[in-house]
Amino acid sequence: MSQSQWSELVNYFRGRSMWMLHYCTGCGAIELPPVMTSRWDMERFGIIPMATPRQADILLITGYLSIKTLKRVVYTYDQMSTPKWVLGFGSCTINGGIYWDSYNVIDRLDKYIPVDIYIAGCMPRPEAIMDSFIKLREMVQKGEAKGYEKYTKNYEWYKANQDHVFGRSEPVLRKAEEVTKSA
Amino acid sequence: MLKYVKTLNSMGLKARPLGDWEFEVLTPKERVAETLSYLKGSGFETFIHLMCVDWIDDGEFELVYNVESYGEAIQALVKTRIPREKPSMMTMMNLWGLCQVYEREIHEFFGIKFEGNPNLEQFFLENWMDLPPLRKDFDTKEFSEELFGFKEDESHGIKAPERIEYK
Amino acid sequence: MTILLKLIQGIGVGALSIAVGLLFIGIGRKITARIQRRYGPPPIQNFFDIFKLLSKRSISHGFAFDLGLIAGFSALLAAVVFLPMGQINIFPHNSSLIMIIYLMTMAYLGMAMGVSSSGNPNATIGIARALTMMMGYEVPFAAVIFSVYIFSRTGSLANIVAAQSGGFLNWNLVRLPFGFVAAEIALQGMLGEKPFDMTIAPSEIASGPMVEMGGKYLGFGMLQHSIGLFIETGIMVDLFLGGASNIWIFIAKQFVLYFAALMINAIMPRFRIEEGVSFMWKFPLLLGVVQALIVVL
Amino acid sequence: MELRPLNVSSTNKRKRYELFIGPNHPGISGNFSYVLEMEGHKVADVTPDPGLLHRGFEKLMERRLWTQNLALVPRICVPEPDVNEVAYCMAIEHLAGIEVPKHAQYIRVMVLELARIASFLFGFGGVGGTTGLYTAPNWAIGDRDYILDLFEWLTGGRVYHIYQYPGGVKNDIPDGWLEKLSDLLDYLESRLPEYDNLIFRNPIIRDRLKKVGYLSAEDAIENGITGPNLRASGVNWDIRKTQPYLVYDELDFEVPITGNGDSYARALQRRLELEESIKILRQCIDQIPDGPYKVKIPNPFEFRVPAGSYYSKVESSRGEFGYYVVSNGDVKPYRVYIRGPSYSSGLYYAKKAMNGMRIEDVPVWIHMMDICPPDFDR
Repeated sequence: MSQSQWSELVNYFRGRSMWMLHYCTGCGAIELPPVMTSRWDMERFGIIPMATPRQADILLITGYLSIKTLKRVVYTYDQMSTPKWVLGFGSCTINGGIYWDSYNVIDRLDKYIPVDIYIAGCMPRPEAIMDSFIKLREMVQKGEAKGYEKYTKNYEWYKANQDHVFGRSEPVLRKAEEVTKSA
Repeated sequence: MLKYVKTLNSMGLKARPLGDWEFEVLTPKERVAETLSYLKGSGFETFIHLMCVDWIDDGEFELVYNVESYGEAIQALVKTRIPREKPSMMTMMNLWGLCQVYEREIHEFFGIKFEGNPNLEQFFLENWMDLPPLRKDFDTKEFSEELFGFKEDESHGIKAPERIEYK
Repeated sequence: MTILLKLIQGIGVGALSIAVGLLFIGIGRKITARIQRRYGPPPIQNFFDIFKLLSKRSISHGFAFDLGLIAGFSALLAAVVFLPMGQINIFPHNSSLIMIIYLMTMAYLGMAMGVSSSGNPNATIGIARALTMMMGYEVPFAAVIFSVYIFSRTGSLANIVAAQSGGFLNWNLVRLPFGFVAAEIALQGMLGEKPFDMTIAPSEIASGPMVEMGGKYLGFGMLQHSIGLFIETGIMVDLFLGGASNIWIFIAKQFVLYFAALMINAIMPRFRIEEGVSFMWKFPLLLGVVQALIVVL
Repeated sequence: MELRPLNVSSTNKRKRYELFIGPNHPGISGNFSYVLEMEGHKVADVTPDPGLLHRGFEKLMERRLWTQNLALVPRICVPEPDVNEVAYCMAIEHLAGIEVPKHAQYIRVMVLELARIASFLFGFGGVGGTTGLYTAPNWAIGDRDYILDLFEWLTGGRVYHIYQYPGGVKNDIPDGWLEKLSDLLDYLESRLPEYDNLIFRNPIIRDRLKKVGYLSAEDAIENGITGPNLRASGVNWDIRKTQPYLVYDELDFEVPITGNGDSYARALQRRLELEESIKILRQCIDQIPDGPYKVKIPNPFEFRVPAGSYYSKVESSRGEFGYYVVSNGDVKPYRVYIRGPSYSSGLYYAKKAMNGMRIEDVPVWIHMMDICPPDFDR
């Protein structure tokens, strides 16, 4: 068996068994229980929720990410073992969605971690979620979903973006000098 | 309900009914503790919420304590105004322990210092150095654009990742 | 020459036990899904999972972590060789029940060693629970084994099977009914099915011992689980269901036992750990002791 | 940017260690975290760590028009979004002096009660999920989906409906919807005995839940616990009865009081209230009068609410959901404060309740108190 045939076989099996991380980062998580349970039943496709990042293959970013959550998400993503994939759920991960002007919600997810598939909608219907799983399976089986390689290759860029948000050492807006020290 | 309004008025506070089951009391800052302990003593045992309004044009913060009496099904809103410069207020923790969390939240979002509250650390936000966000002079849009805005040229001197083209 | 033959046979039995165990779990997932009004995964889903897990890059947590898992896995592989299953019986004169149970305990201890070196408190709690639970179900099971020993006057599984030959009425299931019930409850605990799945309670301790295991390690964990399932149901078949004349009947009988465990699994929540142990030490132990007394008197 | 170390407490160096329940943990509801300081298997100290879902709603609402905010408010509490819309609209209507037609009020009651049932069914799933009875969530969430289907027919949205409007609702009930609703209620009632057998008559669940989180009536009042949790502690308090809003005073229903104060009582309370909600919905189907479904409000871009402030509240499936709305007569609200029912239980009372609790009871307590992080994170 040649190298490419072997990797094709591996990719086939990877696509048939994708485990997602049981982590609800935002309100899109409310549509996950219907997808998991009897009406849509994603276990048909070999997708089951796993308890810890070590065991998971897919990271679902279900909706908006506050700064605090983004930090946890980055840790989580770093803890997952390759190959791993990220699904961005809903408009909030694409451009901030309805929270585009909020002071605590990031606007664009793929600035911080690589995203393999975006699902549009607020919130995406279970059908859309299932469809994205099928699409991800196709991409994995064809060997196209390579977000994790992109992350390793451009780690400095992602890290700089992450640090821009987490590692603030001075106020973002100039006016903040007026903040009373007593407060 | 009217009896409470009458008693509070006789105490020299401004009270008036707002609806079928709601009345408000306007008190000066010093008399909040007195008013609340009177209300607690007369059956208003549940603390519903504490919130703050930033009246920037008046230069004042308005604090609203909401307490409820389950026995008589009445809600009382105790309102007080404090100056916006170096705002501070005494804690009501000795009346309701629950106030600790609400005061911590208001300290975080408005910058009001509560004297006597042992824990006023950051709660909802992390590593926040700007103006307290719910103040009227904090511009959330500008903040968001500054911190999260996507600028194509912002590459930190590092080559930005190439887009993967999917067929 | 015979040693070589035995070696090949041993490898074959190990592979068979893994395959059967994985298939059982797969079918079990499908059946559970149907009880839960779902469609369920294909029965061979577990093979996909294993293949994927073994192909993943994985993170080790030190030498003890690797060693513990390998020790556990190999102890189970060693145990399965001694299990008489139908006409397949590699060591017909040496299938001591005590040895199999000893090797299975080794597997748990190996896992405990590996997992506790990962340093995650969830894993430590999980493994503490696993060992506590083991104490829970081993006591009634020991009582049952004692009565079977006295009854059959032999310690070898092959001889116990031989003593049950000659029809349904000769099975220990009929002759030792209390013991069977006690052992069946203990089996539920051994398999880690609800209500005794506190070891890996995901909503409490985030899947317990497996919390730091990813990729290949989790794959070996799953393989270990499937062999364990095969051995535990296999012992029950040999002890109470009269063994089998060939391997297919043996597997079918195993599946019947697993199916019963699944049904209980689907409609039961889990015990707290101390409730689980005290439950084990009440009814199954009582039944086991009653059975032993009946046999002795 | 550092991970918090698993630090050893200085007071008791030998025994204590830190354990995180959440944010990435199957036992927590939503994106929220309790940092537990453990002593063996027992919890010694709890630090709630909220803000993982903080979106700054109160700030965002000050930047949007009165009616634009209708799209924002349902996103505050995801499992039961309609209470937000109704409470917000009620506050506007009170300030602007808008009289809502009877027909619309009945529709609102129906939407609220359907949402309540959906939320309770979700809660049944929580009972199962935390105790390992995975059949329960599978059944309950499957049944909840039928309700979402009805919502989709009525409002166009599965989860977020954005259906209420100051002065009424956005559109009238479609033809045949009430008959379908009636069928659904029959179906749900036929399912209830199965849930009873699976969950509430299960001896293990009963034993486990009864040992967890006893809350006395005095403590509940003192700590600001509202809703079903309060009633499970034996306090007869339901806003729908005592301070009726909408048309609840025209409907005949009872408020069950279980009164034992433990987690099982809280679960059972929700189960009994579900039956009452079905009763209310049946009455609504029979009694709903004809009439307009909304009053016309002026151009939304010029819609100014007179200056003033008002606290409107709605009994949600978790407790009192309140909106304190301040207007200064502008096209945008001056300040909106949202009082979520989980605030007091999740952020303050948890510290007291979890002390000395065992690790396996922590998720049970969280789910039986029905702590929903988005409503305090806002």
